[in-house]
Formats: sequence, C-alpha cells, structure tokens
Amino acid sequence: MRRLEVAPLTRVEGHGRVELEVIEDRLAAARVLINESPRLFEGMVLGRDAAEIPSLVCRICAICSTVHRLAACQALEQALGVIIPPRAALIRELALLGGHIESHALHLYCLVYPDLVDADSVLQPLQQGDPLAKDGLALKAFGNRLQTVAGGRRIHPINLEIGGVLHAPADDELAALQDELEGWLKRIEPLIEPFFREDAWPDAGPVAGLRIAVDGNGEFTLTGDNLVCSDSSMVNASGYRDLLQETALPDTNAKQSRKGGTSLLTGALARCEFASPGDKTTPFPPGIHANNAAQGLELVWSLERAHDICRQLRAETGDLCSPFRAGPGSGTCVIEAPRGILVHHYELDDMGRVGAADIITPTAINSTAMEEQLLADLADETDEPTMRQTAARIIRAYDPCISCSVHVLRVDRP
Amino acid sequence: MIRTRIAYIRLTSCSGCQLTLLNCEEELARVGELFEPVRFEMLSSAADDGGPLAAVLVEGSAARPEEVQRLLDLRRRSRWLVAIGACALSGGVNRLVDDRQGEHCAAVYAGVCTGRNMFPPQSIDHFVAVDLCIPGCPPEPQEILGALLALQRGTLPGFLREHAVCMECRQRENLCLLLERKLPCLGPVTRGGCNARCPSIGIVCEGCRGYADQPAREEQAHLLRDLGLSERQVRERMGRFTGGNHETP
Amino acid sequence: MSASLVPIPATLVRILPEDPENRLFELQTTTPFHVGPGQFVELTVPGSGEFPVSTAGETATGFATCIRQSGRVTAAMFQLDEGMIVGLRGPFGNGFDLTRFAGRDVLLIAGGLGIAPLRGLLHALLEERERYGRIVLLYGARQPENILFREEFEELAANGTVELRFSVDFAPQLGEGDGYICSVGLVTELLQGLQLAPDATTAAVCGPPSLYGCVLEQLASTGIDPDRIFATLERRMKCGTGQCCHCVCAGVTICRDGPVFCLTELRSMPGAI
Amino acid sequence: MDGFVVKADFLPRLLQQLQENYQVVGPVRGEDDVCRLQPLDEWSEHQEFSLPRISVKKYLFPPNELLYTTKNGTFEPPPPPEQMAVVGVPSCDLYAVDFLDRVFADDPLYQRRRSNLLLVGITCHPSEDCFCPPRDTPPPFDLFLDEERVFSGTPRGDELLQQLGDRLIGEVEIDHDWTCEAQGPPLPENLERRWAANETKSFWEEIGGRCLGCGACSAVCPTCHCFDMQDRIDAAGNAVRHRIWDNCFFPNFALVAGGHDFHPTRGARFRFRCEHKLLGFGVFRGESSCVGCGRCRAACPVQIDILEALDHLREGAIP
Repeated sequence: MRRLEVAPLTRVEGHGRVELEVIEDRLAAARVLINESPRLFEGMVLGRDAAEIPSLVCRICAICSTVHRLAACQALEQALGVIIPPRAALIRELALLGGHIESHALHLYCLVYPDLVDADSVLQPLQQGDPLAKDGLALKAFGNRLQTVAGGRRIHPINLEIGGVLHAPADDELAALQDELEGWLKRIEPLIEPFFREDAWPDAGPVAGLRIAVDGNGEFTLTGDNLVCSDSSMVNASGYRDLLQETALPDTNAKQSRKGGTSLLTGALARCEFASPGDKTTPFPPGIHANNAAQGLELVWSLERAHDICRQLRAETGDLCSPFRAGPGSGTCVIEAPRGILVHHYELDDMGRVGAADIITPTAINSTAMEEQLLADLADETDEPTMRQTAARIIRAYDPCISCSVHVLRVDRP
Repeated sequence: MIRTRIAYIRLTSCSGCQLTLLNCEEELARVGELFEPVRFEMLSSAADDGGPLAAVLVEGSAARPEEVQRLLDLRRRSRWLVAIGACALSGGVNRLVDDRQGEHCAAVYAGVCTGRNMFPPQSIDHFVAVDLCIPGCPPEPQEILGALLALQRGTLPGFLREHAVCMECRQRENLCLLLERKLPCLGPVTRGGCNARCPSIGIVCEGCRGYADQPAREEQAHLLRDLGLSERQVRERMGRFTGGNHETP
Repeated sequence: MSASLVPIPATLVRILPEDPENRLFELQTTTPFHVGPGQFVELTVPGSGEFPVSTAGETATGFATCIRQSGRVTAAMFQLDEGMIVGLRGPFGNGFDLTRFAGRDVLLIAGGLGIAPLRGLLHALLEERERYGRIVLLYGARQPENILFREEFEELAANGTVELRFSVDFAPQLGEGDGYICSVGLVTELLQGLQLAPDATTAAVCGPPSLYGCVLEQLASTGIDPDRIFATLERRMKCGTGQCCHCVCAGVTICRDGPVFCLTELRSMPGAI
Repeated sequence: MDGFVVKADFLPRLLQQLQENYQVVGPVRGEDDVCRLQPLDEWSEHQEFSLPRISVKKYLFPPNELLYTTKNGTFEPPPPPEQMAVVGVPSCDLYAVDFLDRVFADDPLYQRRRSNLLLVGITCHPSEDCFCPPRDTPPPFDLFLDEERVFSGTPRGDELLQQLGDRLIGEVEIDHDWTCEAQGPPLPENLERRWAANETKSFWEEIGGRCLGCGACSAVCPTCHCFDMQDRIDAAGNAVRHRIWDNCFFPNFALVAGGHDFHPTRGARFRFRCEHKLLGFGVFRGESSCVGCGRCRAACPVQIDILEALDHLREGAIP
C-alpha cells in the first residue's frame, strides 16, 4: 500500500489535506483531513449574555460571517420570542445575498477559475487582462458592496443584532444598488457560462450523498423553517438532529454527519435540485463539478432577489429593531450558507445567558460525501499526478470552508 | 521587473485577514504586478520554494506546536514579519476560551477531545519578533495595501497610528453615541484607523481594533458602569478583542 | 527659510560611514542652500517619512549631516545609495550667533551625536579663525570607536588650531594612539584642569538631556556669563515653522525660537532641560 | 466697510449669485439632528444658523490634506483648490479664522486655500456652551449678515453687493457690537504669572485622572492646529505625504527619539492644551486663541471644562 498526499489543499478556505491510499495502483481509501486548531466557539459562548453572541460567533469564519451572525440572531430571537420588523428582515436578507454573491464569486473566479486557465492563482489571468477574471472580481466587489450597505462591513458585519438591525441604508444608496443590480443582470450570463462548459472539467461520476437543503417550497431560498431531504423527508429546524446525526469520532477532534449511515450533500447543487427553476435548459457539467455551475445559477437568482429587495426596501419606513428582554428559552436556526446548510442552536438560562450551544457547518455535513466522491471518481485513475490534481479539484468543487468546519472534520492524528 | 517575494500564512483564526487582501478586488492586479506570493494557500497553488522572503504576513494566533514551527521557519526566511489582525496581535476572540480550554473541548466533543497537542491561543509576539502590527477584526484593507506598498519600497510604513477612534469620529462630525445616546461605545479607548466605521452609521464601537496607545481603561470602565453595565458586562465588552475577559480594567 | 511643507529635491552626493551606527550624508541642491551652524533641516526619505537633523558643517557643494540609525525613517535613509534623491526643507531655527563668540575664547562641549551640530559650529569658527581666541573642544563618547570625526579633530589639534580632549564611558585599555583621550568617565571631568578665563569665554554645549542636566550650571558656576552659555535642544520638531506644536516647551517653539538657547533663557523655561 | 439694509429675499439671491463662481457650503442640520457645514444646493426656508460640529477650519486646514506627490525626483504640490464660499459663519468661527490666518501666514498651501475661500459671516445665536471673550474689532469676513443688514469687509464683498444692488435698500452705519451676547468671563489678569505659579500638579492631575485622552476637545476646536505628516506610497507607485490633524492628547505627541516623553501623563497633556488655548505658543504668547465657541465643553464625554481651568487660575494665588 502506498499513501499519496495532496497537501496542502490550496485555493480553498482553510487548511486541509487529502490522504489517498493506493493498493496495486488502485485507490483503496480516501480521507479528508484538516490542519486547524479547534476554536471552541460552542464553549466560548457558554455563560455569556445572549446579546454578546452574534458578534462573537460571526468570527467563526470570515467568508460566512454574515450568515453565522444572522443564524445566531435568528436562533436567539426564537429562544427569546422576538419577532423582528419586516423592514429589518429585508435588510438582513440583502446582507445575506451580498455574502452569497461575494462568496460564490470568490470561489468561482479566484479559487476555481485558475484551474480552467491552467494558472496557479487568479493573479496571472488578471495581469494578462483576462476580462473574465476582471469582471468576476468586480462581481465579488459588488457582493461586498451589498454586504457593506446592508451589514455595515464586508467581513464581520455590525448591523445585525438580536431584534433586527441597527441601521437602515439611505434611499440614495439603495437606488444606486438597484441601478448596479440592473447592470449586473444584463451582463451576468457570459460571466457564468464558462462554468457550464462540459469540457472544462475532469471526468466524473454521479454525485454522492442524499441532498439536503432549507425548504423553499420549490423556490430559491436561503432562509426557511424546515429542512428537506432528497429521500422526501422533511423536518422542522428544531428537529435538525434527526436529520444530521452527528457523532464524535473517537481519538480525534472530529465530528461527522450522516443520515442512517448515508452521506449527505449540501450546497448550491442541492439547493438547485430542490429549487427546480423554470429555466434550466443548460445542462450542468458532470458530477460534483456541477456545483460550480449551480453557484453560477445562484448568482443570477441572488442578483434578481437583491434587486427585488432594494425595490421593496425603498418603500419601507417601519421600525428597524424590536426590543427584547433577557430570559430563558431555546431556539434553532437553519439557514443556507453559500456552501450549504448551517445550523445554530442555543439554550438560554433564566438570566438569558447561554447554557448550551450547537453549531453545525456545511463542510462538516459534506465531509463524508467528499470522501465517497473521491473514491468513486478516482476509481479508474492510475496516473498519480492526475490523481492528485483531480482530487484537489473534486474537493475544491464543494467550495469547502475548512476553517469554520474546524470541529467536525478529522484533524491530523498526533 | 523583479517581484517582491511575500508569504501570507494563517494560524488559528477565521481567514478574515487573508480575505481582507482578496477583498481589495480593484487593487489585486497591481498586487500581482508587484508581489510574488511564494506561499499564500488561499490564493495560490504555487508550491513554496523555501527561499528567502521580503515579508511574511501572519494572520491568527498560535495554538499548536506545528503553528509555532511554521512561524519560526518563515521568520528565519523573511526580512520583515507583519502581524495582521486581532488574533495575531493579542489573541483576539480566541483568547476568550483560554483558561477553560480543556473544559470547552470536552463539552464540544462530548468528552472525546483531550485538548492534546494544543495550548491556549497566544499572540504571535510570544514566539517571534514582529516588525509591524496591523490591527483589526477584520483589518482595514487600505492599511494592509499601504503597508505592502511601503515594504515593497524597502521601508516600514509610517501611517499606522495608535490614537483613539474618537478622533476620527469627531472629524466625521458624528453624533457622539456615548454622550448623546448614552450607548456603551468603546471609541475613547480603541485604536483608530478605521475612520470610525461603526459609529458613523450609529453603531457603537466594539473595540475590534484593540486598545489605543495608553488607553484610559479605568475611566472607560467607569463610564460604562455609569451607563448601567454590570461589572461582568464591562469586563466582557472591553475584553472581547484585547486578550480575553480575565483582566478587570 | 521657506515655510512650505513641500520639500525640494536634494542629491546624496556622498555617504561616509562614521562608526557602526552613524553615517555622514553630504547633500547637494540645484539652488544654493545655506544652513547656518546650529540650524536644522527636515530630511525626507520619499515614501517613508521626514526627520529633523542639524547640519554638521558645509561642504564644497552643499552641507553634511550626521545621522544615527535609530528608527524607521533613519533605517530607510540608511538603505539609500549615493546619487539618490531625498527631500529637503529648511533651514529652520535660530542657530549659533557667531557675534557672541567673536573676540572670545570658545569652549565646545559635546556628548555623543551632539558633536554633529558643534562640528558645524567649529567649521564656521575656523572660517575666520583669527576672530576667536582659544578654541577648546571637549567631547565624550561611549567607546573609542564611537568618537565621530576623530581623525579630523586630531589633525586640528595636532596643528594647534584647537585644543582637544576626548572622554569615553568605556575603554578596555587606552593605547598609544589614544593621545587625546584624557579620561574614562563623564565629559564634565574634562573641565577640571582647564585653565579658563570665564569672563572671556563663550561656551556651546550639545548632547543628550543628561549632559545638559549636569554641565550647564557647572559652567555657570565657573563664572561664565549665563548669556554666553549656549545649548541646542532636541525635540520632536515636525514642521520646523512653529505651526505643528510638537516641539513646544514652556510656551516656546523650539524649532522657531531655538533650537539654540542661552542658559538665561533655559532657566526661564521649566521642563526645557 | 459698507453697510446696507437688505430686502427679505437677499439671502437666497446671494446664494444664487455665489453659486455662479463658487462651491457654496453652509450649515445643515442632518436627520441625526447634528449641524454640519456641507454643500448647499438651494436656500431652505428652514436654514438654521447653529454652530456646526466642526468649523470652517475643515476647509482651510483639512483633516487630511495632500502635501505633495513625487514625480521624477521632484515633489509636486497638489493642484490648487476650487473657489469656495462658506455661508453662515458665526463670529466666533470668524475670529478663529483670523487666528489660523496668522498661524499659517507663511504656509503657501494654507494661503492658497484661504485666498480661494469667501466668508459670509452671520450674527450668531449662542448656545448654552458659549463663552465668547469681549471683542472690539471686527473679525475677517467678505460679507457679514446682521439680521436685516449686510456689511462688506473686502473688495470681493463690495463686488458682490454691487451685483446684488437691487436687493439693497439703503446704506446704514455699521454699529455692530462684535462682543457676543453670550459673553464669558474675562481672562484673569497676570495670567502668565498665575500660570507659572500654578505648575502644581494636583489640579491638572485630578483632571487628567478623569480625562479619557480621546482628543475630542481638540478635534472640534476651531483654532487647534497641531498636525502631523504621514508618508505613503500611492497605488501608482508615487511617494505621497499628507498633513493630518494631530492632537496633543495623543501619547506620542511629545515623544522624542530615545523614548523621553515630555508630556507623560494625561494631566500634563491637558495642561499643555490649556496653555496653548489661554496663553499661546511662540510668537502668539500672551494671546488667548480660545474663541469661546464652547465646542470642547460640549464634546467631552467626561465633562472636562476649560472654564474649570480658567477658574482654577483665577482663584489661585499669585506669588
């Protein structure tokens, strides 16, 4: 037996590596390992006032900071019985969409696109004046602008607190965003086209894992009350544990999610399959690489939705934040991070302080599927360099966020 | 033109400081012209050639021997070492687990995590000499870019100041949240350079850039208590980014 | 003097290492630029910053300054090569008034890098050597190898132009060539045994704050008129024009009203030394 | 100086006239109830002449001002600023401009801005924080509006009045009382001697013990003019320098190479600021530059009051 290493995984978020066990030139086992220190956010929040939590937990991950912060707000609002004003909900969703656009653009144009043009990084195509790299980054910048206007900052937004939001974008800011959104909607198609090209990807087999997503009743959504699974089951957020059966792996700082022994897939591809949009004439590329195309499709939907929200917000004048009183309760939020389902669950004691917290991140959910996918797609591969390269591209296709999945993947054994 | 060789690594943190550079979308092409990212895993697949570096940028706190090893190796290879962000500078939010690390580890991993091979997260100046500090959680893009441009010219940058957020907030003629809204703003003791981003949209400063030079911590704590915060709340609020909640101001 | 905050370009025509920490930079400008002894200029390393530095004397084509690598900007200055361009503002401040020295014995007391402005003064005095009586230079440095401009001074002493005495804080052993090193200890010890005519002597002192603390009043106690005991002060002089307020001490703008003050003035400036 | 009674619509007409040649700014009260100087597009009936958070100083001595850009080994100053007219400047802020004019008398960049700035003063409506010193000479202005009268102070002002001749009714004597109705206590006599006698630390250190060192007082002061300079490389690769507002409350303000700090405590820094405001530095020694606008009192988060320092000096013994 030989052990091949793809280390470090590059152009992904966080430190990880892949170990491939090869027996007689055939891949026998695949493991995704992480190189991160546990950061113990679920412990850190214990004993703290609910109000402190959103700004702490958004520091789990920079790329998903908006969605982490929002998940905490929503779970804690549920625990405290707070109903937020409709205007605040719109501003929050705008921030969420901004994060979605930024993250997808980062993944597609900075992390994946270099593979399509055979470069080490996006810097090479950029310097050569490649219009796709340039426009892709401009789209990423625009996602950041949405996050800034609605969330107050690109990374670790400040505007989202328990009860609603603290600040409303000015009308002229919203009007400017509307104009820009219209511009983007006109030019988005050629920008996502390369990710649909079939010849751009390595050969790949069927995608592993039961699909799960936040239920949008057939529509594109990032928020909702229920989780839906491709085996036709549906659970309410509070029953997330039934769907995501997490176990701690012995002797490691790792947890894994499965459903009745079957791996799960979450993310853009899963969402697209549930959303069944009217127009899906363009076929997706093969296998898991379809996730990239699905992200492209979501960019379009996100821009459309953001445009709609800007319009609605300009007509809104209501309150921004509902008052709340500290007290006991428990709440769960399921929400779609750019790379899949994120769950935040908190239990508050009589003083309104956190007594228990549980955070499940999408990359943790996908980890088993990733390993299965590596095994399946590389089954016939015998050339080692190709094996390494393809393995890296398969992992990249999931758009993993290793730093925020820190407590749920296997770390290096000591 | 010979590009300046740099590395940008991350230890225990959220990737926000690296993302801050990638968020300089308009300037990235220029960055690519001037710099060769010898090691910057989030951005580039190029394999580290192990050669000398002009500067290594470090995000995150050190929490494992392996991270210290990586720091020491890059320090040896580099003319300058730049600590970026609250985690690298003070330990940041990572420090909030500090003395309860083992306890939390057990809670989060249902007793299976032993906390082995890790130690309470530390600022990186515990292990290596730091030439330049760029604060913030997250840091300001213009501070990172400006610092890079200076380093590329062979000098440490001189524009990073350590005065309080209040100065910039006053220059922007904002409503004073502390004085006029009676909100617990940390502007008077927090290091500026963010152009008072949060107070300018009516949100109190939460201190993400760490303390200003010679902060009036006791006076600030007194103010917060006057606004109705409990002793514990004052400690938690002021300690969020400045090395944990152990120190009473 | 120009009060403009926009520098003019100056070329580094020569860079001479003086000792391990100090270098002499000779600058040249396209238009004549005269810096009097005791005055200072603001030097800009483009992109890095600006710092005040006194003149260490004029050269054939401009003037020289002696710079110690002590911070960020001076470190950047030390990266520059001959022929490169720096920015120059000034000259600033009131330097030494040579009429106060004319017809009198001159006592120069320097500690460490304080020798640089006094070298500028010495050069000015030597321009018209005949106008002055004795010129005595007392100079304290940390170690023998830290004595700046040593050869130049020893040559002047050898031909009788000046009387010279060095002191050093540390010296393992004084050897043959150390003839002018008279003591191991404080520069003030060099004063002992000097046959001074206090009422005919003008003194100029430059060095670290600790030097002023002990030497100025000691000179006054020997009988030298406090109006004829001069010291040059060091502060964080940023603008050079009395506008930025960084160097203000006791209401006095050091950059504009100084940096050279007589002891009588200094006595009325609490906190100045 | 000429004075005229004006017709009711003089102000809007003046604004129209100014907009032909100047960028016009004036005090505007925002949604957050804060008054700031900002560009004026049109004359509002509800235009309120209250004291802006920061005076006209921000246009003459901007918080962050480009000093030069390097180009091929030379240091190029920025292009000259645009012509600007500031409408509705209260007299305390005009006196502050007079002080700054003298501080920066030799500074070409300041003078370039100043000569491009037209000032339209206005009788102020004092707030509870004001404490203006007595005045017997007028401050600098191009035009000054005193309720239904207008005065011209410069040839530029004369020219404007000529252009607006049809809005003027009749010439009047100028009998304006330049001392504001919110008159503060006069400076104590023998201030310099009192100052020297009051070097005793206890009072200043007691205040320093409350002070946050945030610098808000200096930031809002219309005569504070401490500055620092910052160098950087711009995106195009040129070295640039900016002049930025500094603040004597910052710990490194009086730090010298070698690490000695001449103002080591917040008490010492507060004393330094009071000395600057009340006694003056350098050629301005003996002249108070405090115009009594009261901004520093209003801005201090811990209610430190320069009048407290003045009282302390007044009550202290003179040797």
